[in-house]
Amino acid sequence: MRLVVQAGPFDLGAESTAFATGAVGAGAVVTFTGIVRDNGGTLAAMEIEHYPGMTERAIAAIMDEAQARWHLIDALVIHRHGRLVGGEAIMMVATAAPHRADAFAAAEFLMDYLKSRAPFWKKELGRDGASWVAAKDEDEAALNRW
Amino acid sequence: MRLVVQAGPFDLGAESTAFATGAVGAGAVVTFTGIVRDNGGTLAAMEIEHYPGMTERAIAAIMDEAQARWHLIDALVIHRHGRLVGGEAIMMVATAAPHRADAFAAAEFLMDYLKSRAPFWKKELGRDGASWVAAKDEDEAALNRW
Amino acid sequence: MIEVLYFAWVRERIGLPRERIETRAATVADLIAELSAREDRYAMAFADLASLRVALDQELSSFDAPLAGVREVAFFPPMTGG
Amino acid sequence: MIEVLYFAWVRERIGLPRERIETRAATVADLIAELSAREDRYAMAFADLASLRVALDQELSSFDAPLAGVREVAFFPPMTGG
Repeated sequence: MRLVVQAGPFDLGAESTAFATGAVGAGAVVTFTGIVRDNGGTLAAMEIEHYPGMTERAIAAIMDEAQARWHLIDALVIHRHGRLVGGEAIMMVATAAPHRADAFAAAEFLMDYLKSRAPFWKKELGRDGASWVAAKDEDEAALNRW
Repeated sequence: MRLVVQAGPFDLGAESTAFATGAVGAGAVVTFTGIVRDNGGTLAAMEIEHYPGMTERAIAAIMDEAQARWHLIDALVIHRHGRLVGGEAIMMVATAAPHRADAFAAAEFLMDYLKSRAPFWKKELGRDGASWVAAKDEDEAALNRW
Repeated sequence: MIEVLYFAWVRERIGLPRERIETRAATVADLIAELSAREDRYAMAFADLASLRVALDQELSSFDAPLAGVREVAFFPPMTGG
Repeated sequence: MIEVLYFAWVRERIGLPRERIETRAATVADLIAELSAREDRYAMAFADLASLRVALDQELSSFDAPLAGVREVAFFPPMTGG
């Protein structure tokens, strides 16, 4: 398992290759990448605040839970903070498992929990000013399926 | 949409990067990569037979169906045929969507249908001889959830 | 004349990947009966229809489908891609 | 002495990211009441508890949780990562 919280960009392709290559015995690798949407040009940038220390603890706990629930060979979470512009990758998750059902379920589980249980807060800096992104009821509801 | 059926290897990382970069407006990119498991060293190689012509038609139909069901910005399927050894990537699927639920659902749908509806047949070449991989009931059952 | 293709263990049992067949079979089932009567290797390949699939002109089909207008018939086991 | 952290719009309303507070509050709710009574900016930040979350020593917790032994309290809105 590997967990990275950083301000700088990451290389989705290089991370995917390294992850898949390292997951010896895996039959299935799933990756998820979250990207800043520019909302049709109205978004100038996004500022991601986080809680150093708790962020790493919360993500590690979510990853431990995923490993307890599914047969995984490896898992990876990379999450950025700070200022990002439209089109930039915010974060990625990767899971490797002998079988695809475990890899998919674990990746979706990690995403659902990262959305609502890892201490990050997004602020959209638009042309008309800045506003904090509100948590969606559907994101909280998504946790109920696990 | 892009669909590739080829004997040679592909570069998971380069394909992932190109796909994500090209999916303008996407907020979520999901990739799945299927890898030849070596079953603890007992598998010498895998031979994948396919039905040229029908393969492309069947995959294109599955991709069209995915685009009709979910809000996707782009989709990619790469599937190899011929001889592969343990650890090699057999195939990959990528989906890009504004939202993560669509990207995940479409990727799982594509995988479930590729497993049972695209004309590929796997033969395992082990130390003790060769045998065709039998279709699993659970793979056929997986189609019922869509 | 119809082009008949065989894949995976069906191909191995029959011993060839494809052949052109002169037939008046009305349906896929009729064609299977005709081939099975011809030689043991066909009878063995077609012995268990539950483990066989058929495609007509590259579309999955059923054993009772008519062959009128069909140019290419393919027999194979359930697919194992992905 | 307890370390109190604020994030996102809670931080913006209160006007600082963290402070050390001398308190005898028994629970999180008591601490919120104490701070809210202190100045309007706290009262405004803590006005709607349903839109607030609290972590004690970096673990999500609840407003009725005791503060005994806690060194770090953090207040923030629902998380929006991923």
